[in-house]
Amino acid sequence: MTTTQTRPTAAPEKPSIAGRMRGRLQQFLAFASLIIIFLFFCFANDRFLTWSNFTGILLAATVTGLLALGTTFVIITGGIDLSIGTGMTLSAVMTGVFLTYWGLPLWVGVIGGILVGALIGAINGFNVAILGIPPFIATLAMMLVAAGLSLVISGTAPIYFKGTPGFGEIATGSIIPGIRFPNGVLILIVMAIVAAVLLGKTILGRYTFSIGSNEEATALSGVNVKKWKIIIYTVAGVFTGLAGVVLASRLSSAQPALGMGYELEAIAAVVIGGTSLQGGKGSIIGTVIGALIMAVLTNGLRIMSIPQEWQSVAVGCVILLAVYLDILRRRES
Amino acid sequence: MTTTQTRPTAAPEKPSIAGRMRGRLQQFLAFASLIIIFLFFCFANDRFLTWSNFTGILLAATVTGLLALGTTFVIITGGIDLSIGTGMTLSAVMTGVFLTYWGLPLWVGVIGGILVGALIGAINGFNVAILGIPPFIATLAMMLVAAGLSLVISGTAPIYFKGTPGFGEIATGSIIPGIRFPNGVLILIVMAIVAAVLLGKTILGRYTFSIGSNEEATALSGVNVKKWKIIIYTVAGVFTGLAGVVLASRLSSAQPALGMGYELEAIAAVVIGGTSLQGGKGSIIGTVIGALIMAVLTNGLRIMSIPQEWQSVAVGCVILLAVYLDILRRRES
Amino acid sequence: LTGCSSSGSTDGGSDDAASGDKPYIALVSKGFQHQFWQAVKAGAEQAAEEFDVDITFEGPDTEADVDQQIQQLQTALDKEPDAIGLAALDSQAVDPLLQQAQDAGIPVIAFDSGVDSDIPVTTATTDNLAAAGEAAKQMAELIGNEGKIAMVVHDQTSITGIERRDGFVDWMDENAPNIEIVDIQYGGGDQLESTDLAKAIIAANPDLKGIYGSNEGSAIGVVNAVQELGLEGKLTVVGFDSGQAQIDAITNGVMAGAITQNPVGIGYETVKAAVAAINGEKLPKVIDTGFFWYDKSNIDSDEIQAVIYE
Amino acid sequence: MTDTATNAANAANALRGDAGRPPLLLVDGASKSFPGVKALSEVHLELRHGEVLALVGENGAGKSTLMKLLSGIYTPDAGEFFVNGQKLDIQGPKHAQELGISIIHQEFNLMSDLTVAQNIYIGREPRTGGFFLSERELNRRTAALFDRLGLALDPREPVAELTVARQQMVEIAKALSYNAKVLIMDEPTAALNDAEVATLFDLIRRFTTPETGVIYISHRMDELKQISDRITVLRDGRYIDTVETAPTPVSEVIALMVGREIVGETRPAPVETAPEVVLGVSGLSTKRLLKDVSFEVHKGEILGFAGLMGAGRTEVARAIVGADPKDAGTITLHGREVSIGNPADAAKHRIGYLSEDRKKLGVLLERDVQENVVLSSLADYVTGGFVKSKAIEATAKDYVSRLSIKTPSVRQLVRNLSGGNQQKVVIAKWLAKDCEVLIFDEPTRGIDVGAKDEIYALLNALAAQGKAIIMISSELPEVLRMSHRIAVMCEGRLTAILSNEEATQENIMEFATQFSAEGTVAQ
Ligand SMILES: Nc1ncnc2c1ncn2[C@@H]1O[C@H](COP(=O)(O)OP(=O)(O)OP(=O)(O)O)[C@@H](O)[C@H]1O
Ligand SMILES: Nc1ncnc2c1ncn2[C@@H]1O[C@H](COP(=O)(O)OP(=O)(O)OP(=O)(O)O)[C@@H](O)[C@H]1O
Ligand SMILES: O[C@@H]1[C@@H](O)[C@H](O)OC[C@H]1O
Ligand SMILES: [Mg+2]
Ligand SMILES: [Mg+2]
Repeated sequence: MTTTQTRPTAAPEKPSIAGRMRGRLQQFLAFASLIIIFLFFCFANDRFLTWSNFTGILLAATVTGLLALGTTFVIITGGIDLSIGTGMTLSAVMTGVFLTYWGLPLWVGVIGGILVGALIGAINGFNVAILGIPPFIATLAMMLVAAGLSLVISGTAPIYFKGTPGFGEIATGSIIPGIRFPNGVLILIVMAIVAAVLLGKTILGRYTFSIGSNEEATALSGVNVKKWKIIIYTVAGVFTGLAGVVLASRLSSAQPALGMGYELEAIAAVVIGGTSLQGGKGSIIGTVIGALIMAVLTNGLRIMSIPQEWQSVAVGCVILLAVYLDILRRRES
Repeated sequence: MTTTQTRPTAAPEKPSIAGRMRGRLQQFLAFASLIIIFLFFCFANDRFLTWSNFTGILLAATVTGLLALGTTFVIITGGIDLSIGTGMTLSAVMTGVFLTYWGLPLWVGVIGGILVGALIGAINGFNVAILGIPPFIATLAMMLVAAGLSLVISGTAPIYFKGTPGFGEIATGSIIPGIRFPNGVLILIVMAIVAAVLLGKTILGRYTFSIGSNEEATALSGVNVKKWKIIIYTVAGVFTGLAGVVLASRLSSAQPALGMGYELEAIAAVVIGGTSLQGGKGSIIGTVIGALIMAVLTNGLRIMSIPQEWQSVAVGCVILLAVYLDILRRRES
Repeated sequence: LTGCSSSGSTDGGSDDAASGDKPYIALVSKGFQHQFWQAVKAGAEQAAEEFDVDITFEGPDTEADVDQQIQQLQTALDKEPDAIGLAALDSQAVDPLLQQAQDAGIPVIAFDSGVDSDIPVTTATTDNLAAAGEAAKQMAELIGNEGKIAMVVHDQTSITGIERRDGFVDWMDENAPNIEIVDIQYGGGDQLESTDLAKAIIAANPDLKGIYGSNEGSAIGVVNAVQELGLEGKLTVVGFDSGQAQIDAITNGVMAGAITQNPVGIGYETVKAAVAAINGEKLPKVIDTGFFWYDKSNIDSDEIQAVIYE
Repeated sequence: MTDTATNAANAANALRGDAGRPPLLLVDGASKSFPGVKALSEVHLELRHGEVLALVGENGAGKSTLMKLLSGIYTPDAGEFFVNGQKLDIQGPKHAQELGISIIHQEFNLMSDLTVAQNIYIGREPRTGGFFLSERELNRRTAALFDRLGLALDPREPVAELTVARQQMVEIAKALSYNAKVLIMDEPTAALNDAEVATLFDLIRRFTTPETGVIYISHRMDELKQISDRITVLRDGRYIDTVETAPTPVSEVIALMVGREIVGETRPAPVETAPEVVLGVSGLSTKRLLKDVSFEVHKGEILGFAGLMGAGRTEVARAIVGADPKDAGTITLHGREVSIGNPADAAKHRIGYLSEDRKKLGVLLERDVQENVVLSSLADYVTGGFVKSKAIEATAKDYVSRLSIKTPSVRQLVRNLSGGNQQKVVIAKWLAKDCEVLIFDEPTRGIDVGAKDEIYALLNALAAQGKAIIMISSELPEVLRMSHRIAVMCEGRLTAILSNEEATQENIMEFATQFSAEGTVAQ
């Protein structure tokens, strides 16, 4: 646009490819941790690598994985969401109410359940963005409220999805003809792609990173930070709601007492995947890898019949090691 | 000190007193939340304000309170410690091992238990400061490891302190003659004073704030940030160890499966008390008030026989409200 | 909201209790969120209605929360009840508080599992060791007294978890030399975790013949695993407790059968005994509320229908 | 004097130094690379005893990097350092301090939650019993230090509540408190106005004894004459030359820096501005400071804002865009009242505000150049929620070349850019958005002379397009050069609006000090 001579120092073309390669490599190496663990179990136990166990691992990663996907957005903004565990439960319970008590059609009930999750997220977003309550507190409070409401609404009893036969298929059925590949895993894959696109290619993703990187500067740049925060927490809530539906489908029931503790597991998956709790940095592929690392680890240790008390010691140590290797690698580059 | 005229905006003498007054007032108002809740229950139920219930509330606040005190330091540095819950359990179990299996004298065993806590903290500090692992991951891993080790060491069974008769007195005995004032509460009070002095009057406290405020700048100023971080996590560990001893004393046993979840409650107390998870800001008095708010709330709802499923809803809402009022108040000033 | 819905009476609450127009019995259980405890509570409320007393019923969030239970017991004592019902998570940990109750002249009724102390005037309980032994016996018969089996247990530290594991294992050791228990894992009674756990066990042991789930959540987890893997009928599943899902699994054949306790009976007997204690009546040391094996053949019988809950 | 012969002679003399005494500090062949960037290659630098050596160069020339080598933050790829002929092996920041090298960084390094005194003596706090703090002694020492330096700051005030300029004074006081042999100042005056600069120079003169020396980095050419003895020039990470300040004309220094001639400063041809009022501010007041501020900005006009530190210029800007709450007052656009509750509202009305605090309120340090450039205008690059990354990259590249932003790629993290180049990124962010009213708060902070001219040209072009521009600046020559009219503030009040013809440095200062004497500096 300007005709003036520019100084030679600015050579913008070159590193874009190199930069991308490096990004790929980094992900590949995070992936490497997963592969190492996976291979370890393959050699340690010959029962580990079967189709059925493989899909079992993926299905086991589904609920935490879905929660982790949504919460990745929140964590990138520099926030945290402790309400995803019991929020998921409340979504499951409400799905039960819609389908079983109210007798709504399957898809209406499912969408209703997801919307309950979205509503929980929106309230979190409101409390954080508008009232200015720190995310930890706002979502901790929501965690307690959702846990209580799940019990109240369900009458402290599971709600069974007997009247809606197709419901169980959502998680464990298989729409791919020929092979036994659980739908739940498909849902996880599709949602991971959706999340990756949202985060990487849309304005929502851009602002997620901007807010996490420097909220004040983003606001002064004319971005309506409050509005976007509410949207981001709501998006996380959609994932929570979906996790609730998948959970309920897997258990053919809404279990009102479940859920506490799932949030830590999901957050751990996110952070193992390289997303920083300080905000501004993170990726969906990392989160997926983080969730898989957790699922493979748990499954492998169980397959090997490691005594329960040693399992948690082992998981703790492997998490430490995986993250430390990741740090070493980044220092190198 | 300067003899020259200065502009009114930069009067060096004035704000020190005004500033202090404001600080006092802020604490008073945070305190006000607690008082309001307390008064509410006094009027709502005449069983609430009895000496036995009053000391019961204080005793209930002791374990979480001790954990919260220690973790206040870590949070002010901008870190977090998820290992305090199960770390406390491991300290309790080791106290049991020292006193019951090894038959060490009471005080040796107690100090041993506290040192186990300190060791856990030191390892956390090492992982965070030297290996550079994010505090969330480092202490999450430690949480799992400590949970597992507690089960392994105890053989998944409680260890009873039958052979050490004085041990129960540590928490529930009363050394103040005349009144039934549990020693555990005395310990909490003494440790709160110790923590307040450490944080407010010592070099450790100064670096705690400084690191949380701007870690890079602190390091550039020549402070050995790594060393101090290890020390700070170790101090937090001492409180964890002490909490373990007090808990074991209260239960006359080391319960190896306990502990998970206590960390959230303690962190919540810290944050309700006004300490920021971003680091750099916080106070011990705030943490004590936060822990008391939680304890009063739980107790009051129980005394009123509010159905249990509604209790968590109520606690969630009150936390939200208390923090929001605090925010409003700060906005005013 | 300020009313007390846990109370069996219409205008319950401790204020009324304190004012003394009705006896007040505080029940502190081991939990409240699970179906089993809700059934105990239902039985207690039924008795409260019948004997015209006020009750409250509460319990910790999980069976690991010994500290929470102590606080609940402490608060219950501060409400100065006329009697206390207690399902102790750890007998020794509650001992000082039981002492306090005794000093205050408040009778204590133990329920669900015994309290290792002289203070409770009676205990309304299931013999978990024997119940688990019965489950083992049924399992052995069902798989023809030989082969590999595994166990999904709800807890490795709580008394019920330990007793339902050990009762099962001990019976097998003594009576079924050709049955091998290849794995025992713990799923916290969480249905989802127990499902994934059971799937891993099955994956690791393709020649497995049966799995035992030690409580409702564990048993349902095993059932889910079998269904997700399409192994219905190929694996013998033995459960514990009841609830809709287990009843369905038994009716449609995925589960061979299960042990049930009599939770409603436990709750009812506890309150009844408390009333008797308040009135100074003499009580037997133990009120055995019994346990039952139920399967497709007897599930519709009156005897079983009376003790299972949906 | 600028030929390579002199170069070689300088280098040869270096180790020996004047009068046979080795120089206070000698840097020999220092090199440093970052991924994709050769920041320094074989740089020489010689600081003599008792002198102030100015270090100049364009943005990204390598000045800060060199200083970070000296202060132990980076380790050099190659090169040696000598103090008084003694070879140094600098281990880290603390070690550098112990070796007598003290630095004021270009970016603030303060702990905002601590007080002024706590910041200054961090790591060296007076203690009792080795472990307990003596807060009283700390404040006493700080007060004594301020007394000695002639600064009027409250030792007990939290740093978070200070304006940028006051924070800078704290940094300066901190560096001076070390009693170092070598004092490095990386653009210490970028946030200061003339009065503060004068105080700083006074401090520097008092600091330089025959045993000490100062390395002084600045983009303000006029300062070099006032304070420095010699000037070392870097260009593109290479040593170019060192000249005696007194005999060397400024234009020659600039030519050494940029490798070409730069036209000197001229007062603007006071362009005819259209009479049409774009932005109207009336009766603007805030709780903290502003009292009844009213003014108008016309189409195509640059309205300069002058005033002393803390006069309230930033606060006016923040109140207009809704970053701070207003107590009273109305904002009109083309005569119509608009309600602006936050900067997003302002942006909707096409009012943009470039903040004076680049690090805290300007850039996203951990994001790349292109994301920063389009942050304000992102909505223009979106269809159906999806961002058009090709278009974004093209825009970013365009601004990188138009503003000569020195970066290996538009994907470089802004953290890795030099201070001046970060500032250019922030400017690009607002140029990329099509605003009608632009408020630039200290836009040329830390920007080199050559690039300043380019930015001035851009501002003039924007004005020519009909935009209404407010330019807040603490550099009076810049205000005089750029503004059609100049608003002067003092203590939260607007004391004058002068036309360019009637404005002089003198009458601006008069209106700027209408109510009181100077701020941070006690006379
Ligand atoms: N966050 C704050 N808290 C308290 N006082 C503040 C705060 N920000 C600014 N001030 C005070 O408000 C006054 C006006 O500051 P402002 O930044 O508007 O001045 P300015 O004219 O832009 O000067 P400069 O930017 O050069 O300091 C100053 O006295 C300053 O001390
Ligand atoms: N950490 C880093 N990583 C990558 N590149 C860097 C890093 N630090 C500096 N650079 C690059 O090194 C070069 C020199 O930067 P430096 O900060 O020394 O410039 P400067 O002369 O101080 O400029 P300014 O006047 O703008 O402050 C620049 O091109 C900059 O982008
Ligand atoms: O006995 C109880 C059991 O039946 C239930 O399922 O889980 C908790 C146990 O204490
Ligand atoms: Mg620089
Ligand atoms: Mg300003």
